[in-house]
Amino acid sequence: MYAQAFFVAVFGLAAIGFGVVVFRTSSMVRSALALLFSQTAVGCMFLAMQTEFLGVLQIMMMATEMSIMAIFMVMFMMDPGGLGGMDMSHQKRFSIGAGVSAAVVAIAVALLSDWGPAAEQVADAEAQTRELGMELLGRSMMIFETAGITILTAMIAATAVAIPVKNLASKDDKEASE
Amino acid sequence: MLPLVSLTLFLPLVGAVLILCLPKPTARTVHGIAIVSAALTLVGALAMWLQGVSGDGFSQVEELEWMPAIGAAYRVGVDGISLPLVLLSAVLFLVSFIYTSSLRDRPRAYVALILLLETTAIGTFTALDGILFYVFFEVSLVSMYFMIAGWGHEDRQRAALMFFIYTLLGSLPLLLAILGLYLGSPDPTFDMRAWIANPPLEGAAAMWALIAMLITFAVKIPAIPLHTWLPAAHVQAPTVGSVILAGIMLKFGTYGLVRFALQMTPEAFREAGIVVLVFGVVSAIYGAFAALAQTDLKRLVAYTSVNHMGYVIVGVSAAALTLDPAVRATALDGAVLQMFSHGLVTGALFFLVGMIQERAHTREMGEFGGLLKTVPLLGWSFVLAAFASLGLPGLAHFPAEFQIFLATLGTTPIAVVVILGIAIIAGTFLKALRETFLGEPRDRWNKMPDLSPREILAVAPLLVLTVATGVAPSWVLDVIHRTTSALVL
Amino acid sequence: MNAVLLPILPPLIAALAALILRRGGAALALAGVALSLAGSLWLLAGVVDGQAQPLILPGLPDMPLRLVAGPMTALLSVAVATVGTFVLIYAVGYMKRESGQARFYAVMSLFLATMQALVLAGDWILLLAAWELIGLCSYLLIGFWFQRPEAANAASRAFLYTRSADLGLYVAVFMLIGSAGTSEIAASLDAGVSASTAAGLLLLLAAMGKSAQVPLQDWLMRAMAGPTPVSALLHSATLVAAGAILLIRSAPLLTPEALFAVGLVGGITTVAAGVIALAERDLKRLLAASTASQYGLMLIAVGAGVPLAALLHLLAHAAIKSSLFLAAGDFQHAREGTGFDQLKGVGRARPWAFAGFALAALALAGIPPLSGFFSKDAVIAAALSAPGAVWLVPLALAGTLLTGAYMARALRLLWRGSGDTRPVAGTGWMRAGIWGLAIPAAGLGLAFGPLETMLDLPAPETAGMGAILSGLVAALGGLALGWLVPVKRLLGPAHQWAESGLVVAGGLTACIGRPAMAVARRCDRLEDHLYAAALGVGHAAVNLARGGERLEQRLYLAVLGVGRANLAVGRWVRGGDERGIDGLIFALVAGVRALGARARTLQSGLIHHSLAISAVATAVLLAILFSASLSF
Amino acid sequence: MGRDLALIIPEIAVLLTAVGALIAEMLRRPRISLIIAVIGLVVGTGLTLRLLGTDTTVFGGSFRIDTLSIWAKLILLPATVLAMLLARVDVRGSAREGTVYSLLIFSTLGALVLAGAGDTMFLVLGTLLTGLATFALVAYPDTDPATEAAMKFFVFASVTTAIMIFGLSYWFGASGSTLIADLPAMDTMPLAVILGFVAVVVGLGYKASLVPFHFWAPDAYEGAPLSIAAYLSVVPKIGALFALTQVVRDLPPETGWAAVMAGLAVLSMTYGYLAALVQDNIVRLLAYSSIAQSGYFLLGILAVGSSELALPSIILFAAAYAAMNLGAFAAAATTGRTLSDFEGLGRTRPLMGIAMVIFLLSLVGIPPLAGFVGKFMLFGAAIDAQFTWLAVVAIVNSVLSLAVYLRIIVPMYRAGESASAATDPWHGIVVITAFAATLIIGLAAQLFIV
Amino acid sequence: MTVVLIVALLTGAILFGIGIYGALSQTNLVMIMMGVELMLAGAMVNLVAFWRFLHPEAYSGQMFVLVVMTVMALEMAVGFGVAIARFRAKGSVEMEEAEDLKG
Repeated sequence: MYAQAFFVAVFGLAAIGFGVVVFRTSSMVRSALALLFSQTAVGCMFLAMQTEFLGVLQIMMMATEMSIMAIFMVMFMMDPGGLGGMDMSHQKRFSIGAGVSAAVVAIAVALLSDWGPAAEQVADAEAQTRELGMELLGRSMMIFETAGITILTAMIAATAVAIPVKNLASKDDKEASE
Repeated sequence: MLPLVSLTLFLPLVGAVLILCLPKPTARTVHGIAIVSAALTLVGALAMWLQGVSGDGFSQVEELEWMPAIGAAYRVGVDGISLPLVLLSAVLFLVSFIYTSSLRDRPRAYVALILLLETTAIGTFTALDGILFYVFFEVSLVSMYFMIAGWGHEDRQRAALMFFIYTLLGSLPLLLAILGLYLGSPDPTFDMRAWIANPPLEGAAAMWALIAMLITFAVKIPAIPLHTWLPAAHVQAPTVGSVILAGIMLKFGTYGLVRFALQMTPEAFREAGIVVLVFGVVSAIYGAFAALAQTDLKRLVAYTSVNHMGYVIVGVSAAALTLDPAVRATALDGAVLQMFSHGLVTGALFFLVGMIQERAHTREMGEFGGLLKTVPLLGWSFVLAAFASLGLPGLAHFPAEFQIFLATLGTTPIAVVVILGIAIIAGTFLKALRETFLGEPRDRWNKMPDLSPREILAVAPLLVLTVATGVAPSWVLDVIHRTTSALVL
Repeated sequence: MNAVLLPILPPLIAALAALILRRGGAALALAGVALSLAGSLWLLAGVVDGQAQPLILPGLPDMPLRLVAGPMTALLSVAVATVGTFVLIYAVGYMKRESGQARFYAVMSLFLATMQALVLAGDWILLLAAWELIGLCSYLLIGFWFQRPEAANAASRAFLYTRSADLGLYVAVFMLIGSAGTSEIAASLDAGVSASTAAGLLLLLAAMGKSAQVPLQDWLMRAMAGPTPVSALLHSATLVAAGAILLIRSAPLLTPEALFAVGLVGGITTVAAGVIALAERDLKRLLAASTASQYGLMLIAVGAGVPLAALLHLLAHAAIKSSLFLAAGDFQHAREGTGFDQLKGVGRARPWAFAGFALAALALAGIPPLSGFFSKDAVIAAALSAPGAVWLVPLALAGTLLTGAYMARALRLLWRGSGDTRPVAGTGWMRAGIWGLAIPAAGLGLAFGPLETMLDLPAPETAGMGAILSGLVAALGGLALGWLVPVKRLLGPAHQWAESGLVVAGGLTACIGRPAMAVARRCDRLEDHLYAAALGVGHAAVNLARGGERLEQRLYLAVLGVGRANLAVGRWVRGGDERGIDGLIFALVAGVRALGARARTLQSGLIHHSLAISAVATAVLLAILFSASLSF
Repeated sequence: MGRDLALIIPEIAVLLTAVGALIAEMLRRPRISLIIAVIGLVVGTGLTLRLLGTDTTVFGGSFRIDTLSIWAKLILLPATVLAMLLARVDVRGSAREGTVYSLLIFSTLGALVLAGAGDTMFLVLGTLLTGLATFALVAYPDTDPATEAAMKFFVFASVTTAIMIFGLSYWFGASGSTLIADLPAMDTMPLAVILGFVAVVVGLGYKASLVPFHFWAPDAYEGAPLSIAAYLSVVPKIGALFALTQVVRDLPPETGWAAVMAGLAVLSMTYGYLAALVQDNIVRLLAYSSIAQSGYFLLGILAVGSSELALPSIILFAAAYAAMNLGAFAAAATTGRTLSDFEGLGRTRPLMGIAMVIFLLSLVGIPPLAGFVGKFMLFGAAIDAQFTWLAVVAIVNSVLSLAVYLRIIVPMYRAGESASAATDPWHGIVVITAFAATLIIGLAAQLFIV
Repeated sequence: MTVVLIVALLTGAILFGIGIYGALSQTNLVMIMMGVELMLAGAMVNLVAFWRFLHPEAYSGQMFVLVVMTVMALEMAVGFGVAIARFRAKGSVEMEEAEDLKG
């Protein structure tokens, strides 16, 4: 029990620390890397909370995602190396306030609510995976399928936006010139 | 059995659709169709008249399911209060079409709008369903807006907008009241008969509903101080617009006052009756004084409407205040007959003013003089209408005003000061007659033509009915009285 | 067909026929009135013994119209028809050269018909209706020559005066119907309860208007702008008589207080109008003033509680005054005017007319055995018997004296001077009319006895020699004074005032008419101000909105903005009149638009601003909900 | 399971249609893509009719087949067809024309999922599905304004969705279930419920463009092609509002959600019309007007549970709103994007003028048009739920709205030559259909009240 | 109620707060997306903790985590699509430069 608490706390601190770093470097690549570490730490938290399937999934997915992100950084930043000290933020003070209050509200709700007795034991990883599979293809089948459709849509949409459109009706040329 | 009420109600609409569907009709065809459908409507109204009313509740009721889930239906029917107004509408619209048959400026849309207006007018008077009533009540507004905006005089856009916003703003409270009545009924329904039989609201709710209705109807009537749209709208409206506006659309307000305020929230009306009465008295006297000061003939006639409608308010509130059924019947007889008479008389007056304006392109009384010599027919018609308007016996307003005053004296003696209004109105019209029609004829107007056959056809029926109503009011009053005497509040 | 309709319908039909046919008006009107006369005589014959059944016509719900022929109403009907017949005969000659004959005869016939309806009315509503309609007819007749501004004004004035006074009748009728529960006159009378003093005073007001009693006498003098037959009819048996008839018929209803008021008004009028008549410089106006004075006498009789005397005087006066007017019309045609300067000596040139005039004048003065003697005698006797005799008798005697004086003055004027004249067309018709009425004017007194028995009304108790003698002395004295003493000396310092019609404080026009117009103009200006005020409100809103905008920029500018807003409101209120057409609504729309412009500045287009606002809103939402739930 | 599948046949049909349209596009047959899309949606509508009157759930309560979701299909599928026909004019001949059609259908599918959501996950996925497709549609013209619009839209969407998901995580913690129907069980933890509820309001409120989560809407509408703006203002919005209805249905009243709805309603109506009042760009004007109209929906939503009228009024107004708003956008598409383009429209093209007037008057709520009946019922529902003051505010706002719409109507009948942008027969068809629907819904409102 | 749950919830809340800060303060589209990722990560931590310590029998909690992961990935994908389109049209994905549409 205490071991669990320890690990959760450590990984949690890591996730938070790297999360802070994301917005404190002046290089996007570093931000992406920090985000990757943060997300990995979250994955580790999952593992520490005996949710192995999700933990592994999280770590794997984030690794991929963040590498893509890093590539994009290079594409869209004038300053891929992050050498200049330019500030990429605005309304900082308000944002800090908003972030702190959001966290405070969430913490307050977490602390003030009576969550009831905690479960001592959970099923082992194998059983969990089986149960999750049952859930996936049983009650949540439609959700699962919808998620699938959403992925399909995202693919189409992403391609549709990313590839330039030619010879659109003349009307939009007018708009472009406005 | 033919569904007479519905036939009468939708005949004009059929005419309008026909006119809009015809590909490029000539002006003659358009006016022809309009006159024929209005004439058929009049036939329908007369048939309804012959069927008469039973006195107990509504007669000739026609009902069709519409939205049974919420208790709304297509329900129409008449009683002694609405039947005269239906007849009035049919007559006024027919003569309006006759009058307007010389119009060549976009006649198709114009005539279609008026036909639509006729359906909504008759619909407002015959609807027995809260929603249906509101629908007709509002649609009339739209057609009138376009009539004024499209065919009015110099400053028409502004006047039309003023009219539209004012009356729409005014009518929204009615919507709330209707909803209140609906939700207050034990078995939610929009059936106005049920609301009348068992007024659904009581206490503060009823009072709020009443206040909402009073706002709506006060704008429409119009009562002081919500009347400021009226002179502007009248001055800018085309002649037929004025005729219909004053002759029929003002009655929406007074009719609603009786049908809704009095019949559906009787207790609250009794409590607030004295306030309403004061408004009526002030309206009547203020309207009379304002009319007296006018130099523009059309504005003058418009303000006399404020006066005459003030009497109706007085009559209705007297009916609400009294506990004696006989006095109440007298008050309501007078109020309803006053609506009918005002339609005839003011319709005729607006026609005549319109004819003068068409000839002279001015409405300033000071610029005329001695017209009785130049255009005797027009002049004498105006004299007759003016005397009718100032309440001379033998003409339409007398029996109505007499009963209103009689009932008022029997209920709230002090309110009979409102009778001063008839002396002021007399002064108003005498002044107008003297400046416009009497005195030395002016050379400027020597060439002015007298009434054409078309114009005679437009005005004569109104004048004949004015005299008929004045000499033998019983042909109308019998119908009205049958309902008002059986009225239970 | 009930006989009661006989006097009414023929003139009515004649009126309609004349309007529709537009020719032969005279013949139609004569036929109508003749039939009416026959009908009324028939009625009179029918009611000598017993009460006729009322005729019930449809009217208002529960309040049918009733016509009833009783002894008094039938008698009055005969009087109206008789006067009408001879006036119309006269008019044939008088109107020979006028245009608009159809209109004239139609309205005259209508006038007679409505008057018949008035006298025969069996319920208050019909009475009121006829009462108002004769007002209309007199408007149309006085304004017959509507192109003349003075005729147009006189007609309007006559109608407005009488109509305003009619409000009294309206309210009185409402009170009577209210107290009796029915509109039937007989029922009101039978109920035995007298109407309240208020109702009585209101009736008096109505009668004062119609009978031109002080202070409402002004219109009658001006009404002379109409054709003379109209004046004759108006003054003798129709419009002016209606007032007296109303009081005579409702006399049983009046309380002592109301009766006293009636008598007092009559007394004052008879003297005042007599003085005015004495000072007049126009024959027709003199006669008009005299009419008011004579009706004052009748009111004295009513006030004294002896309506019979009033009725008798009314009948006598009807014949006398109509013949006087008809004769005056004859002179008018001869000299093209009725001013005293024009009429000098006309009597010598028109002897027939003058003879009729003189006969009637003497009758009016009260010289025995002419009719006026008897009726005036009855009035004085009534005054003597009245509770307020101290007041009424001197006034009645003064009135008699004045009557003699002004009649003598008129006679003297007509007789003295050169007799040239121009030929007059239609003299024969006119002569017939004059004499047809002068004869009854002279001899009607002989019929008073039988009439009294037929009417069965209480007669004055002390019809002794005192009344006869004092009346006779006053009449003769008056005649002598009028003939011998110039009017200026007679009236002394009051002459000028009397000549202007005894106008007090600028007259009724100044007391009521002008204030009414002032109120009307005030209302009209209020209308403008309503717009302007609305405008002010709207623009104040606009300025406030603008002020708010500045507030956001800088605080001190906002202070300035409020100041400017105030200034602007001030400017708007001042300039409101010329921009008055702009209504509340437009101004409000403008104000709301300014608010909208403020609203759009939220939409900066920068997404982080938007997100920030959304975040704040979310926080607010959370805060509200949390605090609400925690306080549970 | 078979029963469950049978009940979601319309959704499956829509999905197949989208895929079909996509396949046709791959074969470079955009016309066929359009035809498939239209036929598929019509078939989907037809299949739905069979379900009318059903009230059940499928897949363990995660998806609801009830009045709301059935009517959502009946309203949104035809609306999508109309939007698609409008879009046809905008994108004809361009590359990947068919993609637009299939994205439209996918987005609609998302709205349908939202409207039937019985599970909080569907709230997330539905928002995402509609969102993803519409980002692409907004950015489709590939111009500066279009991409700017898409970018703002995207940022707003992702942030609000994240907030919603975070809040929903607390709902799961509190109830131990992701089903909305299990929400009443957690009244022991009011704070968590409130947090989750506010998060849902943020997430769905953005989609329904309720003030103060509306900021993206005017910009996105302006930057996007007009047809897409028309689509955005109708389909995703109605989906989100229906989802909100599904959520509050099961929410314990102690959370005070009704008051929140009332507050948002006031804000949306007032702010929407105020801002619309100063717009000269017709698209932005209509955007703000649609923000205000969302506020009216809330009148019905807050009465859910306390008034019988609530559900019918929401459905009826949704149908009316879809018809009149699509009509107004279509009419604007034939005329131009600024107010001055409308000058003289009523004189030069009287029929189009009449149609536009009808749409706008219906938006105001003039009887007997569709908008009137809808608003009337909404007011009734609000009054029935003891929110009379709100009905009064709504009515005052209707007056404000009159000023907004008269700004378009008045110049239409002034003298002037209206600009006539490319008028296409498709526009005509859409306008006529919407016109007929606006009239018919007003007169045959009974059909919508179940 | 255990300490671990509280620790996890604290972590989730703080991650969410950092995410909010990032989403509000960053000028670059991609950076904003990172903020959103962090917000979602916070939600996932919450969900897993709730599942583990309160409702281990309710696998819909795990399901939800899967859904959130999908959301993260898809938003990322489409976000990059939008970013590419924006970059092509304007040459930058700075939010400050996206202010042509307003009012």
